[in-house]
Amino acid sequence: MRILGLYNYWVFVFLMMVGFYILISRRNLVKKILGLNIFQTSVFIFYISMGKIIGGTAPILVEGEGEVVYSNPLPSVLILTAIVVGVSTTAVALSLVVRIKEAYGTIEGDEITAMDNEMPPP
Amino acid sequence: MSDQVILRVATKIIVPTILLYALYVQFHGDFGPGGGFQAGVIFAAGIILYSLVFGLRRTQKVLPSWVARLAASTGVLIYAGTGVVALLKGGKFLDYSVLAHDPEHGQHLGILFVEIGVMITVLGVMITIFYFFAARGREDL
Amino acid sequence: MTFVADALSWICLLGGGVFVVIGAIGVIRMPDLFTRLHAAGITDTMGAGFILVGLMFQGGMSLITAKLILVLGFLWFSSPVSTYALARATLASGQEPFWSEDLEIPDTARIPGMVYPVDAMGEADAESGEEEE
Amino acid sequence: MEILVDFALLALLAVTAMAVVRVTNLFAAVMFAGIYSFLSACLFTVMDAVDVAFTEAAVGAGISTVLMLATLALVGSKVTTPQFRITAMSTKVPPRRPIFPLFVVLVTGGILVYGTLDMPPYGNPDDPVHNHVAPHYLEESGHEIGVPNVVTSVLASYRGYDTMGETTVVFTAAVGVMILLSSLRGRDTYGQEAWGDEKVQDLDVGFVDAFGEEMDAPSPKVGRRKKRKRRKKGGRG
Amino acid sequence: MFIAAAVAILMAMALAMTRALLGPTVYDRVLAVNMFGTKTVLMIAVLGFLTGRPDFLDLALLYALINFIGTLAVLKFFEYGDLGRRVDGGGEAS
Repeated sequence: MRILGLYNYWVFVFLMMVGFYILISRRNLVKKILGLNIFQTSVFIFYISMGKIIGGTAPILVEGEGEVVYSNPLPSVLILTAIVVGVSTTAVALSLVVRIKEAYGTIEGDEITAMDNEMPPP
Repeated sequence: MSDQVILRVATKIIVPTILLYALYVQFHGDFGPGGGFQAGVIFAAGIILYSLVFGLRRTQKVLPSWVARLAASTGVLIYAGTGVVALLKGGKFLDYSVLAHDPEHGQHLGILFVEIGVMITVLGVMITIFYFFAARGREDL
Repeated sequence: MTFVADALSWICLLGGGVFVVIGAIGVIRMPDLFTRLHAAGITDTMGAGFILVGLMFQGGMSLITAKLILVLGFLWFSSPVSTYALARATLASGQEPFWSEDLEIPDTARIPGMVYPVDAMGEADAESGEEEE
Repeated sequence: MEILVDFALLALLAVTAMAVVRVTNLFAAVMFAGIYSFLSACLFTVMDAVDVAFTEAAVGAGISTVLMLATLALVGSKVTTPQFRITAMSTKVPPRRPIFPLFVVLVTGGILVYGTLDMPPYGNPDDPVHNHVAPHYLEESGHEIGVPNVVTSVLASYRGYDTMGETTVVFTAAVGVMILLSSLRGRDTYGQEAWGDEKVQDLDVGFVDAFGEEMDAPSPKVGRRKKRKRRKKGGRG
Repeated sequence: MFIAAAVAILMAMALAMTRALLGPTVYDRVLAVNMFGTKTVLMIAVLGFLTGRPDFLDLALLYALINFIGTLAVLKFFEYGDLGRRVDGGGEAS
């Protein structure tokens, strides 16, 4: 039971590391942004799984019933805003990618570095 | 002239439903899941669907780019303005209890205004972002 | 009364589950995209229909059932449209349906302004894919 | 019962994440990101965070995919992986081995897993998280705020200042996108080259600063177009 | 009863994911994602009953309305290579 109780956190670590791996090993900038999104969602899952109580229900009050256990509303509040903020910051990152493509003609990180090192274009 | 009749008719039916549903989510957010953030995103999604099928130019006749930009800033203004009104009425910044005679009514009123502000900002921001991405690289806009 | 509702709901949910799985197996096993679309259709109609009707029996006469009916209505409205759009885009991209050599497309079934890969020898690309000026 | 669904969804989520790593076509990666969003919305529903699931559903299905596709339409969807790139440039850049990132990731992941061993098990009501401020919100908001949805009351009232900050961040993001994408230069040159064209000929053309002014000397054609664009814009707004 | 339906939907999700992984053409992947969306609607509806709070069907309703957008954007991206244009055969008439 102890092992099963930590399963959520382990999957969170796995997802986070997958996102991290994409971020540091892939050179395509859009792919990096996708990796960043996976990383971000793994953090969301971590927060939400901390707030869950087994046997609890969603934190929307029910009238007229006796003792109802509610899950923690606080992680929901934090993550709710974080998702919308996340998509808008992703949009900023994507617009940076668009500008980089227009300026350099490529979105591969190493080619951009090579151009910055003043190598002759092919 | 145009052969995508099915898509256009389907869009004409489903876009008003999405917009109406966004308003439902906005005003039902006190009693069920929902609220300003979700409603804004859903509203923007409806507009985006319209512009996917009917093109940016026709969408910008309905909702010009400057309206979206204005909405993005107006929402923040409404949010902060609610706080300032609470301040002027003798409470603390964003303390809604002083907005009405009854603290609970004041809270209701404050949450209503704040959520409306959030919705307007989010929909303005999302539509603006979509307009800028879709119009990039096009001559005829 | 609750027993009858429960029994009906069991039947509907199990039937819906079976249809959903059958559709998914079809999507894996079918040979090309058009037949896969056909297989995916069964999850949208029969699978979703049975499962949502089964849930309606549990919901009773309430707002829940009304919402379920709305969900079903929108699902049945939008999924054929997206299936149509997908099939059309695939056809425009030049993918031929399975065994299309043996078929002839009648004039009534043709979309005007569209070049069909079956009878077009050289130009497989539809006109709509080109840049407008 | 719910915990089984939770486990299955998490397993599917892990498979999707691996698929995003493996896939070489950017478009397919975006499709998997869509599936990832669907799965995480289901997972949030299982974990009782309905509002979060709602937001994830709206954002993931309505906005995120469309934005990604709009970007791909502008930058092209082919990934040139190092082993397939036979340009003059790639011979000079030695291909980086994926061993080192893998090593870094494994070490960091190992440390994080070691850290989770001290975490309280999933779903335990005695966790420290549930015993500080959350009980207050759950018990008091019914008569302090009078709104059944505790998430809304915490979001808008108890932590209204925080939410105002978040709204401002969203607004600032829109301002950032406007500054980055409203320059007219890119729009002009872009119309002439087909997407997917790999030519790097406009490298020496200057950057455009935040307000659309050319910092380097623009080519006369670009300047003329810009003027026309401005006039058009003035007439419309 | 609900868990049986949930398990069936999960199996179908896994199969749709397999199709997305295999998918020889992009259109197969789009089909898989579209199907995944339908499965998500059903899954959320069943989960509402499974967790005992079936008034959260708003979420399923939202997905039923919005799934359309993703598929349409993808198809427009492939047919026209551009998201700002009007969907029809000819040029921009309006």
